[in-house]
Amino acid sequence: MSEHQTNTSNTSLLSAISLTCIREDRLLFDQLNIKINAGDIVQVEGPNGSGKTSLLRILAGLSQPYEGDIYFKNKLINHSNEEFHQALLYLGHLPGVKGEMNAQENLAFNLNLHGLHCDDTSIKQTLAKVNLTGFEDSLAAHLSAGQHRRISLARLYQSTARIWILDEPFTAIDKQGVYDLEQLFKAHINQGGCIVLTTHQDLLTFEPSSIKKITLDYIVE
Amino acid sequence: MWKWLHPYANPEVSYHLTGRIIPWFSALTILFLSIGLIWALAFAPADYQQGDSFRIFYIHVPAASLSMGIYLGMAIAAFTSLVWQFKLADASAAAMAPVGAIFTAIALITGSAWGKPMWGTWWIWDARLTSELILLFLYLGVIALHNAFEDKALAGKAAGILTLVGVINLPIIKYSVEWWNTLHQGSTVSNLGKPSMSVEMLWPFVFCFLGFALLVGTIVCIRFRSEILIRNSIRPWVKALALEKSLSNNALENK
Amino acid sequence: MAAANLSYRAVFSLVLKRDLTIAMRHKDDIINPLLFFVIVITLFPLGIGPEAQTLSRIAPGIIWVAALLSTLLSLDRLFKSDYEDGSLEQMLLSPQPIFVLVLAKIVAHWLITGLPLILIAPLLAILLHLNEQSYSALMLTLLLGTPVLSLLGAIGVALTVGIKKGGVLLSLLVLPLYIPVLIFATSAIDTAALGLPYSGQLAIIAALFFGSLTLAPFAVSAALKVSTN
Amino acid sequence: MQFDSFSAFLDMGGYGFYVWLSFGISTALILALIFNSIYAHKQVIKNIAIRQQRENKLRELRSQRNKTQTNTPKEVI
Repeated sequence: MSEHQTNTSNTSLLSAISLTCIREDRLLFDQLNIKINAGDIVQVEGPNGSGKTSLLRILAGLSQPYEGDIYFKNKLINHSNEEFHQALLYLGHLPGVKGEMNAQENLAFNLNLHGLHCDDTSIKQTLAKVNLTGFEDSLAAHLSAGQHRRISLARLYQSTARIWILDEPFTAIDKQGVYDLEQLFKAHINQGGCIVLTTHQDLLTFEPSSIKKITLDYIVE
Repeated sequence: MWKWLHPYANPEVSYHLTGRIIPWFSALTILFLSIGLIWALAFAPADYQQGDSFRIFYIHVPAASLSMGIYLGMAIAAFTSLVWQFKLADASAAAMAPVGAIFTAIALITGSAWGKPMWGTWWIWDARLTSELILLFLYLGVIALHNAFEDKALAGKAAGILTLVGVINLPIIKYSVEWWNTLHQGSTVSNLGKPSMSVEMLWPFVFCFLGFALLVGTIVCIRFRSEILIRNSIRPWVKALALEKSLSNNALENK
Repeated sequence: MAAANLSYRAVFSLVLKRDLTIAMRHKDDIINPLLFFVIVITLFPLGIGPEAQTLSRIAPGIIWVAALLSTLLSLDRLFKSDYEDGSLEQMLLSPQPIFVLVLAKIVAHWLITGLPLILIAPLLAILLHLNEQSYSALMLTLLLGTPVLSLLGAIGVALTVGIKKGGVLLSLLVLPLYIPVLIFATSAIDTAALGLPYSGQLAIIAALFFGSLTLAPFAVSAALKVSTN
Repeated sequence: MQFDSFSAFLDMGGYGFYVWLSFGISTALILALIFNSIYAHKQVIKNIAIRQQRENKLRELRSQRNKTQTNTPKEVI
């Protein structure tokens, strides 16, 4: 891991100090320390119910840990909220796609909300990258869950955020889609971004040694 | 500014401190309440207008003012917890809600029982009774919100926001109810209480009031300790304490 | 293409436009609370009797209580579907100030449910034989009062949005907060029926409006952060 | 003493029913609250103890299964 820490050893992009999380009276992780630098790809592992999603939500600032703090560039995330949110892209289990709007409107709204302005053609091109050509005008209510998923993933292609936190990004994506996403991930970390993700399948095109792993297995009943 | 608070902000210290306070509080409660209630029931003079029914006053008024006071206390605790992330304040707010609700219910029931001989009916839309009723709804809302969340820390935050919204609204509601009451009832029905209190009535009232206040303190302390344990159940000291206590309980049961 | 900071106004109109688009494509949400409002009001003459005098005496109360209940019924849609499909957490994670997003959503809610209510209220007032002098008071109190209902209600929904079966709880939390609006609005209408000035009551409702307009968005933001936790 | 006899005390100048009703209900409610608080406190302690015992058992089982692995995932990267 040392090769990543050459010039960013002092200010890690995202770090967590002594994180403790309790869900339904169960200790999920205890005194966890995490340091994520630019260029890192971090995979959170653990059996179902071990707290992977909880950890990602805590890192994104959505959930409060029982104890511990999250730092973005060595500043508490609550204190640099806007800057942190500029630099963050979090995709959870839920796609955040409205059934009453079509694919194009959904993507455009999500991008606009993050301050990104795209014209129609670039939105259509982005949707094409996630295999949604021809579905731009269909209401999301008529699309499948996998297609919803891909609408939300399309944001990755336009994102200017440096920190990506992705909860199971590969579900409902075919082989070619997984390959494309992994290429996108590589480009992202090469540009000085970082990725934290959970996934059930292994990242195929990455060197296993280049992936940092966090294993959660405190007590699983 | 809050440095002096620091030792008390430790849950373990507060747990043991309140544990030591409770016997003193309960002893004082028993002392004050027995003096106050016996004085109020047997020795205080009857009101020249309301006769002996006036003795309900010695419960009704302390209960009513404590019910408001507890809500205020809850709001202060909620504010401290939301602004300074002071977890113990959260626990104390959670401990206060049921106590406040019970005292509001007591104020309502005694007010109604007092109103029956005075007005000839159990319920009248008297300004004070109506505000008590609404206060009861606010308390029940806070308690229901507390129970709706699995996670007690989240429950505390949600209930805290509701308490603060409620405390801003409470004066507005009280004022509007009083205004509404004068508008619709005029002076045909006199409000409860507020006679010119003589000294013979004042002293038993002071004892009753202090007794009830101490009672509230005692019960809140007991509940506060439970809330501390719930919120810190993964701490080693809580685990050790729970194992020790349950072992001694089991030993007692086996004898 | 770089990420630019949007002005408050741009964020506000973005979210407002989105919510109105969704509502226009899902018209049930607009029509159902309105139908509920009409049906509740028609039930009263059936329950109480058709005497014009009785009805005109209680008309302000009936209209306002029905308005409270139908607002309560429509509150759920304010955050529920956004919570369930994950768009709410995306909004909270966006770099835009949450209170602006929240305010836009509340304004959209009022435009969708409060405004139609005001438009249909005169018709229902005719059914209830409301005193002729009271119509302007009815309209003015509804105009100032229904936004307060949306603003205060939003706090309740934000607190209960993560709770399964939060509907009953919502009414327990929100209805007590509606009492001052109810009291002053109905009193204004009653006073108008007597031909007396009702500007005092109206001023108090306006104060409630501005008070809740400034405070409610912050309470809602805090509550949403708790609910999405 | 305001009352001549015990029965006069009970009668409360004709208001006996209302006075004793108020005092009775208040006492009952407060006693119920006190008992509930004490009972809840004991219950909390009991639940924590039960969970603790269960966790200890699980931990024992786990450490028997693979003695090489440690329990605390202190991941520092």
